[in-house]
Amino acid sequence: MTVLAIENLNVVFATEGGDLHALRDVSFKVPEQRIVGIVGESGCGKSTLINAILGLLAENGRIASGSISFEGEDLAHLDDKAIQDLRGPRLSTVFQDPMGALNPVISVGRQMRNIQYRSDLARAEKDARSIDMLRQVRIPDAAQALKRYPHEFSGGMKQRIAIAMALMMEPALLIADEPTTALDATLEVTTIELLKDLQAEIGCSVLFISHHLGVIAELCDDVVVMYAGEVVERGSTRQVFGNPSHPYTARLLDCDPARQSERTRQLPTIPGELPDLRRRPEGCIFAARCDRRMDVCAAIPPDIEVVPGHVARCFLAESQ
Amino acid sequence: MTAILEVKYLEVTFRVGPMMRRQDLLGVAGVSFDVNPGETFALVGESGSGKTTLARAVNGLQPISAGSVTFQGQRVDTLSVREMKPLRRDMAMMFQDPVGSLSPRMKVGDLVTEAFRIHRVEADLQSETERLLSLVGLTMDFAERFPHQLSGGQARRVGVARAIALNPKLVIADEPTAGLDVSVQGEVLNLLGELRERLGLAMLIITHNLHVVHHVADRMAVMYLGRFVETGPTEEVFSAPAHPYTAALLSANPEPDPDKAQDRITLPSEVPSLLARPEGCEFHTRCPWAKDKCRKVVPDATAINGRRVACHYPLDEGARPPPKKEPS
Amino acid sequence: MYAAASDPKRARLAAVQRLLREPLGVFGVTLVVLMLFGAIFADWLSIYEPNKISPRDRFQGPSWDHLLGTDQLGRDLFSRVLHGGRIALSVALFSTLASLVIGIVLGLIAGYGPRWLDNLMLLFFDSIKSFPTVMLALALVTLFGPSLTAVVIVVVLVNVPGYARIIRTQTLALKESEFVTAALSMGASTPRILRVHVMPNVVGPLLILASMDIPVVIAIEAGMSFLGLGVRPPTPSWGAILNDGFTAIRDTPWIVLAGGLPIIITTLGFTFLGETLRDVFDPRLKGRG
Amino acid sequence: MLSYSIKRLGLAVVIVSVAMLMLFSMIYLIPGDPAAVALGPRATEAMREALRVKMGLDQPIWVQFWNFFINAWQGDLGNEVLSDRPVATVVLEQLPYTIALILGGISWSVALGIPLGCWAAVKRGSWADRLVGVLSVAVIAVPSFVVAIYALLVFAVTLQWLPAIGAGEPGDLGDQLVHLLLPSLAVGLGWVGYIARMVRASMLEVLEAQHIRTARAFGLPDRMITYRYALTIAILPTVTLLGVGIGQMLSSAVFAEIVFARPGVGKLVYDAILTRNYPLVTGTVLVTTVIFVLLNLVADLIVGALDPRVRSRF
Repeated sequence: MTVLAIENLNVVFATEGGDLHALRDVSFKVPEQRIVGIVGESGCGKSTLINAILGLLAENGRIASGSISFEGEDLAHLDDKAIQDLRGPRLSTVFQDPMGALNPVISVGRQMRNIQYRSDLARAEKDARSIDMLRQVRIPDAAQALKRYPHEFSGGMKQRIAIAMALMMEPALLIADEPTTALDATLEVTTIELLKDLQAEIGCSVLFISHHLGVIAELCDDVVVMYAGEVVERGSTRQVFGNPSHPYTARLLDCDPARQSERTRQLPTIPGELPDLRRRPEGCIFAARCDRRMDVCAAIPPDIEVVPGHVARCFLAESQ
Repeated sequence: MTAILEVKYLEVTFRVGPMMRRQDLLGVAGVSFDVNPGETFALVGESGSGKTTLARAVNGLQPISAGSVTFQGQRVDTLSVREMKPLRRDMAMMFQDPVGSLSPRMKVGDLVTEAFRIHRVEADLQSETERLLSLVGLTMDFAERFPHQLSGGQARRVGVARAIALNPKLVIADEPTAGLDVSVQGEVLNLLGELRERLGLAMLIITHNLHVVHHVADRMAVMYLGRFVETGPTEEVFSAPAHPYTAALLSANPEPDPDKAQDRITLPSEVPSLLARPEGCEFHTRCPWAKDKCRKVVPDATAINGRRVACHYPLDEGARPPPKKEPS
Repeated sequence: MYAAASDPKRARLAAVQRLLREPLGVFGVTLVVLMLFGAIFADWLSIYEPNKISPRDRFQGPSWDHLLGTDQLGRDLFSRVLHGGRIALSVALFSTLASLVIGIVLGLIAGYGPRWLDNLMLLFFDSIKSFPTVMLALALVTLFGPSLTAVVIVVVLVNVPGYARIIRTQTLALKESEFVTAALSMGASTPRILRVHVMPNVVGPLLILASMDIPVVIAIEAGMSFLGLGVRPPTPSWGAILNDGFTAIRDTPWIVLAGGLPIIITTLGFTFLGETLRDVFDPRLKGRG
Repeated sequence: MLSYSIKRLGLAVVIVSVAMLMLFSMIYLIPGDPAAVALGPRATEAMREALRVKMGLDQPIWVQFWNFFINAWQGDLGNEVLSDRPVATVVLEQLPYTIALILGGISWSVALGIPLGCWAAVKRGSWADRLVGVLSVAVIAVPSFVVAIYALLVFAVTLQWLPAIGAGEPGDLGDQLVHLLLPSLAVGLGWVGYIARMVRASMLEVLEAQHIRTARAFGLPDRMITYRYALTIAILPTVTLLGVGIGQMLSSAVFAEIVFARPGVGKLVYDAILTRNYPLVTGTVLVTTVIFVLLNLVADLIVGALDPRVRSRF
């Protein structure tokens, strides 16, 4: 069963300098009970993708074509009210910044109760559920925590509270947008382990966005590599990290200093800049920075299936 | 060889809290280290560890409450702003935010030559701009740009050019890779390494990113709550961390390889407040190996295999993985 | 991220073009230019001496001879309105400029100086602001007697605490910013930091806010003159004309119209212009003040 | 919260004290001999000397200030010149009229301004938003005394719907309310604009905030997000603004009271200036200043009560 299937999604923003083609022909699937990671550097379109799924694109943005099918419904063509009904109970989100994610003037308990506004439970029962969730994310003294305000918690705790809120309605899909980036390394690992445990317990799928390759490798079953608004490679984490078939993936993995176990004075880099998405190059999106560029790269490369489930958008990728 | 920078028992105190309940907070709690000419020394720690405060204290931007800072044989912590000024030609500092550390209404050309103007150095600024930009791999077109028109990597290069403008002996770099994508981090680190070789710079790098340290630093110190928990040659610290906190930090940086077994050391609870420092070993509240002695007795820094480690029970190879414990 | 390289001159030009594309901006510019034109060329445009008393012509309604009618002394209101514009605009410009200079200096001192001085200055700013504007004006007039100087002093006293506070807050923020710390670590002196790194970043937004205060200043001048505490008769001022008309409002309403309409036109013009300027140049300031 | 309130109250006391100091130095700087001014040209030197001693003018300046300061804090603002009645009594007699006027002005501008601002923010970019924007700016721009005069001209003189002058028959509440309509229109009109604009701007800022995005991502209904999540925060700057605003309305009230010939502190101080009744001038200015500072204090305390972040900072 597939929870989320995105097919040929194109998103365009109207800007002063012309149309900005933020996402081009993005396709991937999130199967049931799997954790899918999206990797990419700044400007790769991760945030736009999440906003498109949640129906929260900025006013000047629109889905030009393609479909986002979530549990059989196409989110790209659903009206606002219908998407709003899905958000929360079926589709939930944790955002990057733990400091700003919670309303500063409403107590944690009341915010958690508000999230359960669709349920008929009595107030005390809702609070009991909230306390239960806070215990699950290891907030000490959970009953007391309900009365407190967000600024009274540390950054790591706020992020765990946000996770508790997101998972409270037991959604089918949790979108986690760089949930650990703002945290210190030692906090990051505990948060990731927590997320993993909760996912197994609730049995939801997770779409995990991060620029941190190590975290993706550790947490995710599948991985989607994005560059400048395109999916350049996708497959199981083992396939993609073990046999990177798009030059960008390969170079990105090389760049991670964690991969160089030997000390080196000359670290690998990817020279060049992101293309201007208002004037998207005709052919392969990575061609300008690619050291294996060929003449054919002036055309858009096809999605080549290296092995079943492992796809790369590059002429060099070979089916095995 | 005499050290270019010598820091002894340095302490920095902050006064915090509202007027009635003012408290003293020890941001840096007595650290000592030195940096030799041409050497790269790294300070590693997570947020709140005091590493940035320490760097600012070394640079004279932060008054110190005890200890001493000696630069090129001269005590600098006792100097006035005016007396300190000539020394600043030899000690440059780079700040965390690549774009934010550049004055927003100045052009790149004026930014890279600002040191010449401040120190009234006679020079052909036009050709100096050209020299400095080419040193950091930027073309002259950039001289006319404003900071907000630069990418993170480009802004960082401008920051490097500013720092090396007057050929300093020591460069202090606070999180040189902060805010940069992985594919650009390498560029900046390579550039720093190259300049170091070419100009014989000594460097003090402050970072939370252990992998960065691994590739650029000769020696390193790990900070926790304003103290050094472990100091030593980078290679050795990486191959066999002796302090549990160092070990935890190392294991907290997963490698991008799903097949690698991760012997993860998970630290329970969070970093204690600097206003409520734990008794005994200050790391015991999070240490998976903590014993009774750790809760009561403050460990001294002891020399182990050319390193200094502040731990009662330093790890050797056999001590891992940590004892399983219920998460608290 | 996608910022195209563009030099500030072209950006400024583009901003002016955008200003002229905003209908309200154009409306504001037109009104302001109209009033400025009238004030500058008041001598040419007016047929009559603004202060010439002509008892035979008193209380005449608007006509081709007297476009806006005449007042109780038979003075031509159109001429008086034009000359009143001179007073209003020159008071507004001069006192705004004076408040800006004083405000910037005090703000920089408070923001960059020692803590105790900052606290002391803040206390004074707050105390001055704790007088309701008109009450402060009234108290000052008892001190200086009714005059234009009193008006200017009132405006400066009313504006300076606000301007100084804005400059102070921004200076404090900039003082902690990395680029100022970076300049400090390079050994830059305090004057250099203030001149090169702080001033250019704080003055721009303040100029826009000050341009939006011009209508307020015009209102203060007119209001004080209306109460007979501003310009001394027979000097023409919009507020004074309003006062003349107010005493005779039941029988000769055109006098208050002649006095009030230019106030409305000018304040509207400057406000629309200022609002549009702010939106075009500095959208972050939207909705402040 | 308690320590915050105490601290804020302390600040208010200090501000009032400094304001007193300023006011005192102002009186001291008035050119000429206050006794001579008060008694007029026909007084003898002996009479002036007697008054000088009575007013304490023969004492050193710091003693004079200290007496003024102590007396003022005890509510003794001296006696006014014409009838020799205590200034405090005279001012307190007039105060209710002004308070009624300001309450009238503030209540209708709040009642109209807050919903308009909310509406504009929610309908951001629509014609409704633009209309509210232009109208707010326009009503802010036009000075209140011009509004007062024109309102008088249109509704009282030309149309004769509403009474032109006075505060109404004492004891006749209906008549007093009718007399309040035009003046409160004049003092409140600009504030409709201020409040609408402030509410709109802070609503837009809050609606952009990350926690609002999170609330949307949890599927909370729009009404709950707008009114319970956004407005509760967006209202805070408006409360502060109102504290300042009511104080500034004291200024508009001066004009409204003169134009509509209403009793009140504005009219009182204006007449006092014309008759050079200085003790009355300084007394009134001081009373209004204290009111202004108190209102700001109340506004800050309300913000403190509504915002847990402010509470915990102290």
